[in-house]
Amino acid sequence: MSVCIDNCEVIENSQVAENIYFLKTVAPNIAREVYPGQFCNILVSDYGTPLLRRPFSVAFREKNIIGFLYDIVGMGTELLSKVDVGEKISIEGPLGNGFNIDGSLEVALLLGGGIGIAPLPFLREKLQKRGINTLTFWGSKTSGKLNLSLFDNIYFATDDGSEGFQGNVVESVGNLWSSISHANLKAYACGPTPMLIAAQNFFQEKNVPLEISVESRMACGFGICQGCPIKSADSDEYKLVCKDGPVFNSKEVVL
Amino acid sequence: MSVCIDNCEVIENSQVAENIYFLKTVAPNIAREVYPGQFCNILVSDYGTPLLRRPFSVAFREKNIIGFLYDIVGMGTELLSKVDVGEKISIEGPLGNGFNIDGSLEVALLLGGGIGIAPLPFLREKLQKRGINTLTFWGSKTSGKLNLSLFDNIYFATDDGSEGFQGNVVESVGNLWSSISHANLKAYACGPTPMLIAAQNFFQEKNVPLEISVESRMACGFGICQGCPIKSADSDEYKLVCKDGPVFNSKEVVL
Amino acid sequence: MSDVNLSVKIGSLELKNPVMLASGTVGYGEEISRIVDLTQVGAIITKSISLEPRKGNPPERIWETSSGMLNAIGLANIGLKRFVDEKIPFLEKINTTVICNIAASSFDEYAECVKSLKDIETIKAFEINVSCPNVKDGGLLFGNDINAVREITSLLRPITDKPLIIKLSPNTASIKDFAQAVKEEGADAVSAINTLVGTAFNIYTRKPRIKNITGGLSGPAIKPVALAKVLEISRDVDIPVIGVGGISSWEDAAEFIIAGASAVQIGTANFVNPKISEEVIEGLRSYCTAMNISDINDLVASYTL
Amino acid sequence: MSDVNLSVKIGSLELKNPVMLASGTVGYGEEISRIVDLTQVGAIITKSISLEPRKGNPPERIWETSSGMLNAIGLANIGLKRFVDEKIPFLEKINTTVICNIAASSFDEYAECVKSLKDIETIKAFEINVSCPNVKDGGLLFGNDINAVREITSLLRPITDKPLIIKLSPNTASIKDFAQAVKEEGADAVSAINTLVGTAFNIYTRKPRIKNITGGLSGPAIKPVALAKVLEISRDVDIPVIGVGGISSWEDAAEFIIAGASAVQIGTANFVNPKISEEVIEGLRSYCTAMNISDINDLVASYTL
Ligand SMILES: Cc1cc2nc3c(=O)[nH]c(=O)nc-3n(C[C@H](O)[C@H](O)[C@H](O)COP(=O)(O)OP(=O)(O)OC[C@H]3O[C@@H](n4cnc5c(N)ncnc54)[C@H](O)[C@@H]3O)c2cc1C
Ligand SMILES: Cc1cc2nc3c(=O)[nH]c(=O)nc-3n(C[C@H](O)[C@H](O)[C@H](O)COP(=O)(O)OP(=O)(O)OC[C@H]3O[C@@H](n4cnc5c(N)ncnc54)[C@H](O)[C@@H]3O)c2cc1C
Ligand SMILES: Cc1cc2nc3c(=O)[nH]c(=O)nc-3n(C[C@H](O)[C@H](O)[C@H](O)COP(=O)(O)O)c2cc1C
Ligand SMILES: Cc1cc2nc3c(=O)[nH]c(=O)nc-3n(C[C@H](O)[C@H](O)[C@H](O)COP(=O)(O)O)c2cc1C
Ligand code: FES
Ligand code: FES
Repeated sequence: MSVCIDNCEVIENSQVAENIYFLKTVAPNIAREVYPGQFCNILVSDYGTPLLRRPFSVAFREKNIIGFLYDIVGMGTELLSKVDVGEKISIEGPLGNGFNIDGSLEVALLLGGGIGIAPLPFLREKLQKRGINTLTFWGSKTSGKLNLSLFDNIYFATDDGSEGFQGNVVESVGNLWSSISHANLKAYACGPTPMLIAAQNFFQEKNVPLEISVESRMACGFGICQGCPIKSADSDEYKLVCKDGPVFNSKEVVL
Repeated sequence: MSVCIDNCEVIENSQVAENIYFLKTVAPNIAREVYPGQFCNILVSDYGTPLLRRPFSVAFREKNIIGFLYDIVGMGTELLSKVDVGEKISIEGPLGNGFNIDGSLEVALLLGGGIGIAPLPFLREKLQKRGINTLTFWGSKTSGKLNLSLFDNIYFATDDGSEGFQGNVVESVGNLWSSISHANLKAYACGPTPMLIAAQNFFQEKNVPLEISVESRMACGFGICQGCPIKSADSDEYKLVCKDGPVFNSKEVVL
Repeated sequence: MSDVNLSVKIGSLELKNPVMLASGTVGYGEEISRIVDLTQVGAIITKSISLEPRKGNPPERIWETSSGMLNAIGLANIGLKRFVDEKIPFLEKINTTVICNIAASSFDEYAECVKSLKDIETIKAFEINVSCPNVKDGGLLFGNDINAVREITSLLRPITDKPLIIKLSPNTASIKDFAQAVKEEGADAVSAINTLVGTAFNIYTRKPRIKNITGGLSGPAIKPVALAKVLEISRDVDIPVIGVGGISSWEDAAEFIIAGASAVQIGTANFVNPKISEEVIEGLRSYCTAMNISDINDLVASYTL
Repeated sequence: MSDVNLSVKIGSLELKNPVMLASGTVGYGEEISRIVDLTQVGAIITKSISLEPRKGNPPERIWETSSGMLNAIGLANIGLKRFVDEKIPFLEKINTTVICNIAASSFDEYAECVKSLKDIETIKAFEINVSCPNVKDGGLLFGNDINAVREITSLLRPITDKPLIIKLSPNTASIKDFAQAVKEEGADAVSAINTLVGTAFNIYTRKPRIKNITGGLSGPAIKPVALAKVLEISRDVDIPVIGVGGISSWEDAAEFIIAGASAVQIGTANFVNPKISEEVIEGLRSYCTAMNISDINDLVASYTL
């Protein structure tokens, strides 16, 4: 398993929803290796500010191209949104461990909360290629359609009910639960911690295996700084989000 | 005398010679006040790196527009060159003391070395408006025509003789000396220190008054940090380049 | 929305708000008054004054570093007499609270400066610079020696009733011991921090970027260090702390106040944005309103560790 | 163009070049070896090892600041036994010079660690972390107490013939006294500097950004301070100095060497660009060639003040 650091040409960097940008870059070395749930560490400025790279899940892969979905939340993402098509940015990856697709899996539930939707399109594509049925649920505060085919066939849940189910994304799964096939089911979730906890509780009760992609502040992103600990469920130790995760079996870690 | 800090729209930022960029901005408050030889302090990044503003002489003024000529020499000027037309940048000015135009002046010699040409077009325009004859000399390493009408009617000097006089700019003045009127003459020079020293020697010998625009690293640019001292010729004290200069009578300071 | 009380007290000194302009970064107020309305700030602190004028160090005096700058101005100042004759009249006129910063190279000089200035009404408090790292005999030696700092404080305390603020050096292992010492000698407050000692070299000439060899590091780069020093004092010593070091936004100012500062000073940021103090004051006001804090004094040292 | 000699000696330790990877910023070499060719670097310095494993501090452990970062990892490490069993075999294999960094909470623990590790051939030298500011009983207390640092050195010196490098804390007024002290006790070199103590607060929760309250500041922000400490030691104490603090380019490395460092360590920059060490080595080589320096040792402390 090797990690690349490449200067990748940006071929798209546009707003696709109110708070979401889509970044597409030519990154053959990373594209060749990456699998869903892994992330890349992007240097958003060549001038030293911000100092550290920013981690983003890979949302899209097609041949030698990888794509990211991101939210503008601070200086790093603001600077990233200003990168022009044709410019090059330094991308390090693929990093971390991605989602596991068990051999027996027949139906996969994909739950995204807010920008936590990011890793799911790539995962969904992979699942579908393997012939696994996928149901994708996306929860957000309010409606704000995505101008992107990546997001076809999605069950929406909005806090204000302005689109789809009114309520959170886990509740929207619950709402459809009777119609969701129960055999060889597995759930995958990515989003803010309260959502992940809700998903943990829900699927634990239903006895459905759940994998979660968690976040943490990171310095290195590949296991050398020990900056990204998460409590292990079965011992007093810490796991590292960047190296042991960011995808964990939801029973492995304490949120 | 008041100093403004305005967010000014960039209306041009293009390369006009191999090493020279021309930046034009809408800056009504500064344009109203500024006179030749004064400078502005430009914030080249909103993200804190580089930390300090960068000083640039005003090269051009037309109604509410001011323009700058700059060289890319480091991070700050590199970032400045990346500002797109339509973006806004924070400009502080006008700062410092500009060139003095004595009432009796009839012929003015303007000498620029390298990017030291920057303040001269604005000075020349002012002189010409007052009906004063101007002769502009510009020295640079090698030829590299300026794609800018600001630079019409210039005597070129190049180190390699690839254009105009072969030699430095002061020598090129010397070369024409016999044909230059001597009555009520004054010289203005801006450029690297060795050039200014050569000019000092030359005009001192000819008994022609000389004003020079000098450079110094600056932190504040308006007299509060004391970071930009230059030795005074007539006492053991320092003058401040930003506040007492950047234009000095060449006999006032020790280069 | 009710009005937020931003006024604070440092000893007997009342300030309309906790935002001051730091010594050496506003001169004597004249130049910056053309850009910012000085009547709005809590106080301005003069460039360090010494008994005799100092012409300062030869150039280069400054060098920019990552998110910071080095300076070795060498305490260039016009000296006490010219300060009184030329600057006080202006300062009187502009109707702002003036704190006079004093730097000296001997105990006697400190005492003499305070004696000569104590009756000037315009000067509302003294800030004693024991920590300037630039001038050998007035800088590091005093500032890093707890006994010297203690002695200076005990020497100056009887001379004036005006608030006495000791500005501490960060170039020490335990700043709280210094704060404790000056508290015991009757100082009204401490300012923390002065600049960190730093340097830079030109790799082609192999000469220091600053003629004085080392300079004082200031700016956002040092903010975490300054904040830790403020917290260290605030946790252990019962004396008002004036926080200074890298403050460039109202958020930074709020951070210092939360960490224990009763007031803050803005230094290097004035160079980048001379209007910063107004923005910080307005920002603090809105923040307090949003956080339902009616008195900024309630924010001081309000951390939960 | 003749070849430039980049090899340097630190005591009896020969390094193929002066560029090392700093403790705590390369783990035990495994992860970073997937990105960079570790056989090219002068040495790698392990994460601090203690006698028993330490799980480290709870999150958050890191926070980014202007041109820097705070960390309070809490010396998380797998402990001496697992280090020997699990990491040494890998380190043996990769054919790079390994320096083992040791952190301990008592004199005895330091001694025991060195005793247990001294015969492991793969370990070519020891770097003693007396300065980590994160763990109360093993950090600040030792690092800022000159007598403790002296005692640790004199305790460890007789235990091993391998080079003993003492890593000094910058959180002190006079680092040269520490360098002098460890020199007198027979240390082969000092590393300067470890991180500066810093903190940051969330102004909405009013909690520290780092669970441990304070953390160690590293990165470009501290470069001027580190450089001044290296210069301070180099001017006054005759002991090899290994420069560390904010190095992010070959120019930075050259600056440290000119200021007196016999070798350098790269820390935080590895996080941003794990290939940085290779770039620094190549950059130093080209620089020496361009400057007509045939032996990098001629660059060490070659400043003109
Ligand atoms: C493995 C991983 C995958 C991620 N994938 C994506 C993605 O696909 N799309 C996306 O938009 N974001 C993703 N994130 C979050 C993204 O890294 C942060 O939003 C980004 O680093 C913020 O940088 P900034 O400079 O804009 O904000 P900052 O100024 O650094 O911070 C602004 C806000 O963002 C939060 N934040 C900052 N860094 C992180 C972090 N590392 N983890 C969590 N929260 C953070 C802060 O708490 C703060 O509220 C991911 C994070 C991780 C750890
Ligand atoms: C009053 C004044 C007017 C100026 N007018 C112009 C102008 O019209 N056009 C123009 O191109 N430049 C002008 N300069 C110089 C300009 O300010 C610098 O080139 C610029 O600040 C460099 O910034 P940087 O970040 O790109 O380079 P840095 O990375 O800061 O430095 C790169 C190089 O530039 C030199 N340099 C940096 N700052 C200064 C400075 N303040 N003075 C002199 N040299 C410096 C350094 O020695 C170094 O060699 C002027 C400077 C002053 C003081
Ligand atoms: C150019 C400059 C000059 C300074 N001069 C003085 C001084 O004369 N007296 C003093 O006590 N502090 C002086 N300082 C220190 C500042 O008052 C302040 O303590 C320090 O810069 C840290 O704050 P900052 O990071 O906001 O600048 C000076 C700082 C700078 C940058
Ligand atoms: C995340 C992190 C962990 C560190 N862990 C250690 C450690 O275990 N032992 C040690 O001696 N130094 C440790 N350091 C300090 C570095 O080795 C180095 O001295 C410091 O970071 C300054 O260098 P830099 O600015 O290049 O990072 C650590 C630094 C960082 C950033
Ligand atoms: S971010 Fe460095 S170990 Fe995870
Ligand atoms: S640059 Fe600050 S006084 Fe001149």
